[in-house]
Amino acid sequence: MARFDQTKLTLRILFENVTSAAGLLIVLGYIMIAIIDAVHPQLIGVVNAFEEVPDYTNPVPQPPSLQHLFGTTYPGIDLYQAVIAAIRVDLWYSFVIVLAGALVGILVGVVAAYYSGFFDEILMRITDIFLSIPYLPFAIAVGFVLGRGLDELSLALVIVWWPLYARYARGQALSIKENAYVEAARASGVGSWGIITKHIVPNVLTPVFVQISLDLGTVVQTFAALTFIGFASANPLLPELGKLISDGFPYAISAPWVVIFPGVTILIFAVAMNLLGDGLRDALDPRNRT
Amino acid sequence: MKSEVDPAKEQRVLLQTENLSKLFPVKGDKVIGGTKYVHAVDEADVTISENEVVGLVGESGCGKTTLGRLVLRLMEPSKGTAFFLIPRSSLDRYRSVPVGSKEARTIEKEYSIYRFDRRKMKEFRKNTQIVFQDPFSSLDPHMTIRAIVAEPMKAHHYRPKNEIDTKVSKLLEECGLGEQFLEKLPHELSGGQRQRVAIARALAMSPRLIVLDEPTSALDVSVQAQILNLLKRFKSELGLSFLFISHHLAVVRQMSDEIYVMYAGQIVERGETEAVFNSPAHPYTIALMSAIPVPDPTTKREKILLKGEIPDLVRPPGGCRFHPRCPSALGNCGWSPEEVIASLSEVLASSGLPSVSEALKSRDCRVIDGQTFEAHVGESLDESKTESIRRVVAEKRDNQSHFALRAVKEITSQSDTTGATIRVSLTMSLVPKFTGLDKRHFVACNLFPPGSAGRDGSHEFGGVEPPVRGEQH
Amino acid sequence: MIQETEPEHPPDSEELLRVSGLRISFVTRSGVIQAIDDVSFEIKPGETLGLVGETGCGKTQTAISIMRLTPEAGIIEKGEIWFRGTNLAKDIDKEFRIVSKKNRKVLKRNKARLNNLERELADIRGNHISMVFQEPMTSLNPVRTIGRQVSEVLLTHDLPRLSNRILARHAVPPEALSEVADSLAHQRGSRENIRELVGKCDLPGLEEQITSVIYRRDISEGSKIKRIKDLKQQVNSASLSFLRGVSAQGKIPTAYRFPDRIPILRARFLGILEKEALAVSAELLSMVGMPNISSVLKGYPHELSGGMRQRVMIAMAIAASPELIIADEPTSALDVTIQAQILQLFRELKANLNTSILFISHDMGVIAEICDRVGIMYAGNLVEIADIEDLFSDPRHPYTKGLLSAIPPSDRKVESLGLIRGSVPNLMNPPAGCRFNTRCPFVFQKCSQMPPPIPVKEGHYVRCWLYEK
Amino acid sequence: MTLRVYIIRRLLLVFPTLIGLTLIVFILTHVGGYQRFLGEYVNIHSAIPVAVQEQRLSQEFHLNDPIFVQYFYWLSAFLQGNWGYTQTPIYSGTVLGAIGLFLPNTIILATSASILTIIIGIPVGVWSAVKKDSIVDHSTRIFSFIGYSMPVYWLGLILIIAFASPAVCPCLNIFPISGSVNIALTNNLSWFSSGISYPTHILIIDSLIHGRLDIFVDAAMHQVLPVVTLTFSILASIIRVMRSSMEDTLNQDYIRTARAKGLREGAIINEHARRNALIPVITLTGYTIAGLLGGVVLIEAVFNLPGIGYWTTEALINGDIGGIMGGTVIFGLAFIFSNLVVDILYGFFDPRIRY
Repeated sequence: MARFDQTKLTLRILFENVTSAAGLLIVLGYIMIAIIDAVHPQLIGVVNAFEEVPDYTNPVPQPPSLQHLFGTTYPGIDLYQAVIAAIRVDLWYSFVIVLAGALVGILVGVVAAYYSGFFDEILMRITDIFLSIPYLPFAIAVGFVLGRGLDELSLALVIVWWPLYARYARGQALSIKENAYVEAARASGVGSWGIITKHIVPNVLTPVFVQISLDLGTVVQTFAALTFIGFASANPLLPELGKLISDGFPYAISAPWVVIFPGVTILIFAVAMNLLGDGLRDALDPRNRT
Repeated sequence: MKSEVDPAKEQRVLLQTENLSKLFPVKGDKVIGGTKYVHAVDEADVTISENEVVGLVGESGCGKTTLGRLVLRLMEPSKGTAFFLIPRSSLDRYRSVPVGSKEARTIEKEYSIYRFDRRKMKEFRKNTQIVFQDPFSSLDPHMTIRAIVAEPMKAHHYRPKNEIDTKVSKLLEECGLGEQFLEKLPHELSGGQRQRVAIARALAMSPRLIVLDEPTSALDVSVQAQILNLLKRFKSELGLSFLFISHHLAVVRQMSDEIYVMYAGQIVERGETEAVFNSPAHPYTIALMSAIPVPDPTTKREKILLKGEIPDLVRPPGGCRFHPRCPSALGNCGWSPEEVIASLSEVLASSGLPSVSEALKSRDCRVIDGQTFEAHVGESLDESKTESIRRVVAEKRDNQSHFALRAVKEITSQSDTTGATIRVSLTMSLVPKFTGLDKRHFVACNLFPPGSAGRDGSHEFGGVEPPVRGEQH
Repeated sequence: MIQETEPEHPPDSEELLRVSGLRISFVTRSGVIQAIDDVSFEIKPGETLGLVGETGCGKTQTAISIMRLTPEAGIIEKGEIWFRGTNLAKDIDKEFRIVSKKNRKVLKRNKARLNNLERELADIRGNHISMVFQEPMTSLNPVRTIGRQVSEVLLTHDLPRLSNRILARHAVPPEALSEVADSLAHQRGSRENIRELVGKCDLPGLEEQITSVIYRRDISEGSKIKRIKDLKQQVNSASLSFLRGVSAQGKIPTAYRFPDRIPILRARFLGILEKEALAVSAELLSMVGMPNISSVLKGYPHELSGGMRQRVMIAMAIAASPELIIADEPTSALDVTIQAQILQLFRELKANLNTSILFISHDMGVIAEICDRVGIMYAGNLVEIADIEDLFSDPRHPYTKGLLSAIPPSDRKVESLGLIRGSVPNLMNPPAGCRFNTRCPFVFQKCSQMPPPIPVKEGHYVRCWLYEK
Repeated sequence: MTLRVYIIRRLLLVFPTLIGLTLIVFILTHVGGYQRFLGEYVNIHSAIPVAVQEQRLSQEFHLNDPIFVQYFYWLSAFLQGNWGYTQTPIYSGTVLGAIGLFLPNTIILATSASILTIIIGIPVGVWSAVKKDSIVDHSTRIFSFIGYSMPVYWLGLILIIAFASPAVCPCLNIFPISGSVNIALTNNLSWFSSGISYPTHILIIDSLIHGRLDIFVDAAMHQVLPVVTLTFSILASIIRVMRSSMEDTLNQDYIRTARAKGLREGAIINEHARRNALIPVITLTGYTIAGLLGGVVLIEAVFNLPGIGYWTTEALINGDIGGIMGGTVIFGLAFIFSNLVVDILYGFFDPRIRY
């Protein structure tokens, strides 16, 4: 029950701050859309949530109208449907990327921190190396080698992303390791595994969770950015925000909406995610909990 | 021969450390390597018997906390060992045989906590516990009080399982915390309450030895009183032994039967609490006691103010580590040539011999060995000049800031074409060994050389060696 | 201690500081903490008042509220802080009001009101009242040299003094100096006769400088004499006029504000003063017993031990020779032997500078060693205040008695320590009336009202109904 | 530890990282497998039959040796400046040659953007921390939030639309939106061909060298939008970090001490708080630089400026392994060395680091 009070307090602090509350709501909205896309897209007027429906009879982008809320983009794709459908794709991949990265990162980071010494050194050097290449070019290279589909792309992003979490988790774990309660547990005969699972990981999770929420926005951006510069050419009709923008690129000047709507969709999500992340960070910061 | 006694029956020492030492590596200031070592604990011999409270006092960084960690094997020692529940006979045997000999190793294998195998280690963990100073970092913020207290029992597969909960609430009850605390999280408790929880956790597996690492330093006076009384009660009721670590002498006096005074990683005085408090022998102990602020404005007893600060344990002072601050240091307390040069050049500067002092400061003042150094002076030094130097040394040596001069044995000088060379030789320095002042009071200080008469004059205990290794031979 | 209903008037002259009816609350997420309620006391010139109490009793908040350094969440609701005829709490609106968690706006208004006072306070802080904090480790700026941190106090508050020192050295004839030096080289004595000796050779404005050199602890006798001989300093005309201007106006003359922004010129004007400030800092550091000063001045805080940092803090506190020093647990973070050194230092300062000290501590022993009078605080109330001997010899308030009995004696072993049952009340909703009534062994129904300070002796007041006449 | 030792230690750390970087790139080049690797070198149009070529190549690159031996040879070749070949519409030839051509423009873009960021970001961050909860603060925070969340390439597009689309307003058509110079001006110039200028390859400088002010102005104009976009994309995060760290600093004990000394608010902020507040900013610069370099890729693609990023993208689209690897290596090196500089700066800023 004490724990329950804790969650309640967290939420209360979160909602005391209007912006973070708004962030939360928007993010929930996006997730909602993604789910509906997956199960019953017709509800929100999407004919096919898994593939764009081109209309080659008039491929030239049409301005927004009643029958095309966001107008159309080349080749005659209804932008509204495409964008709504794309939300599912982008959200799904971003979540997978972040969670996979975080999982690997936490595992490696915590273990390294606990059994410090040689293993730790090695890990630090490896992450150093991974972090020594800016993620975008690196992702390009890896993705290129793996192939230019979205799955390969997200795998590439995981490979690029996990060191960040490893670093972060390690830092957290090291500071937690210093706490007397870890030593007390050792003194009362709790084994290493017990200490890691019972004491370190639970205490690491919270800050990493905050980090995740702060990263999601960035990941969505990066993902879209890579598709924008020509990944995802494997499946030309897959609805994806970055790809939509790059498809619209040639028409940007004559038909601005083709780039504006997909972009705004990304922007709103990223902003909401960051607001939420900030709110969470404040809410979980012990200084604000008293 | 004790060895005939059946070890099962004969009385055992609960915990005995032998030359226990710990060095911490610190990154040197070279580009590669150059690792230096902090001499945190140096050759500590501590004896803890059943149902005894041993106090360990000293200032921060004196190594008392490290020692506390070592005896629970929360860290591995760099040297020496510690025995748990070792029979007297084996202990004496161990001391009589050379280190590393086959027999010594067999004894270590049997009783040394650092050689324990998995099973023995688990047993040891059951029998020992620790309570930390900081009541805020010593409880996992994510666990309820119930879980925290139950943790040791779970770790040791306490049977029967279903009794764990009742045991937990009983323990908390014992420590003066009611049912309503069971489901609380640590941050909802006050410092005193947290410390009570920590104690309850320590008692969970009814251990024999609890290390109390500054258990009340973070608490207010009134709360401290409550905790101390609680601990006293447990000691008498449960027959526990405590290793009570604290910088607060008054508290230690209240709690412990025997105390060890540590300075800069070494134990300088040990003995029965009352004996040590009533007649402290080591200059450091005396200073430490005089420094305690007394809550009574009427008694204005003069204090012994120590100059300087606790030395850097990366390069601890030679001889007696306390000598640079000691208000009654002797010539043989381990003054290094550098120390002597420094204060010699200073006194000479202010007493009309600046040239010599400059020469001492200058680079061509070379230390020949630990006991001699010589410097080349620009002008010639006739015997009278040398004599005057000797006079200066003689009169300044009793000024506390120039005790280093006490180490000066003789000063010679020989003139040559370019000037003269002054040569100073120092008295042989002596590492203090433990000396018995009476049956239960030992001090390691050159004021009490081994074999000297006990302070009370009675030769009966004169120079009694304490029953521990390091000081034999 | 003054009655609760205190008419607003500046205190009589022999009081340096008078705090009356102080009430401070903290607005937190979980509620309003009534940290301090109706605290009143005064400090006479040269007197050392101690405030004792356990964690959270509000002693530190009381202390820092005098300098109006109360953290943002803290609101001074009520009370006056008279320091030498000015009320440092004049911005506090008089009508009695309890802030509630709801009106967080109060915080903002609180801040705004304080800003109007900023200028006045800046002149008082560090100049007339200075402070030594508890945590020597975090209270010094890690990336500024010790020298700068000490000298900036002088450069903020004592410009004329600095320039006068230089001018005096400029004016003095060198032979006069060597004369003094020689006479000093032979005879030595107390500060007084050195003063008069210096006075005889009439060196205007140099007495203090020479004596300070004589009393340097860190340099040998020989070099002291040399230093005195070298005191003579030639200043070029440009700088001279600048210095005269500073001494006259007491601040950097507006004409020089611009040149001070140009490095080359700066060296000639403000630069001189900065150099001088460093010199004075060195003297201050030697006053507080700092070894090898010259390197310390160039060094950074992390290179010093806790004790040494605290000495630096003290040096900064006495730099502008204030009338009142507030010391907030200055020795609590230090070891016993170091604590003894610092306490000794405080005694010396008391003797030499005769400033008043407000000494906060939780350690009765420390208080007993250094204070003339002492006030006991419990849960935001000042429950008892008396002369030091008086308080220890016959404590009246049940809390004081309990507190004293709970201290483990260092001179003998006792069976069990005295106890105060229960624990400190939560100040979000403190018990009505006397806040000790939840733990007091003698509690009776009258304790549900707050007792007034009741005089039991000359200068000994207790807030407890037991002593009602 | 002295500053010198600190710096030397830091320099030593570079080598393992460099090894790692090359190792990764090597693996990437070879993971594609034998054929793919050869495909990079084989010239189908040559008279020599492919099989023969492949055989020669596999000898030249020791493709029959164990992988680590191959790495060794590859590395030595790499160090000797043999980085392989690239074939893209915008350039075909040696990778190093391409880098020599494209890097300068990128450097100009990146440096000008980062300078702008610093001179705008730090003061704004400090300001909004000092004026906490004021209008200034709120607006800065909103700005930084949006800037932080805005896809940089999309921002570029929006600017293009704003400054070129007739739909918006012709009055805004001041800044050119694409390429590095107006082709009309550079027709049949001896020192300018296919988007690349000589000798420095930096048009802004070359135009001055050849005394063509008109081209200089035009080229400068072409730089405006990309630089603005790039700046915007990293400015937000700098402001954010600066603000929060300044806020923390202002809550430190030593700031309270400074107040207690009676220092004026201005002195407290400028002399006591700012330098401390900068330290975390410096440590976080690494990520900012990463963002910057990433941004370069996208922005050059959007504004098709002949820079490394543009080239890398082209390589990606045309499946040109040499280009991608070259790009990766260059970005890696840029990142490593900028971080090196940052860390050394850090040593100067924070005296504690030297201990």
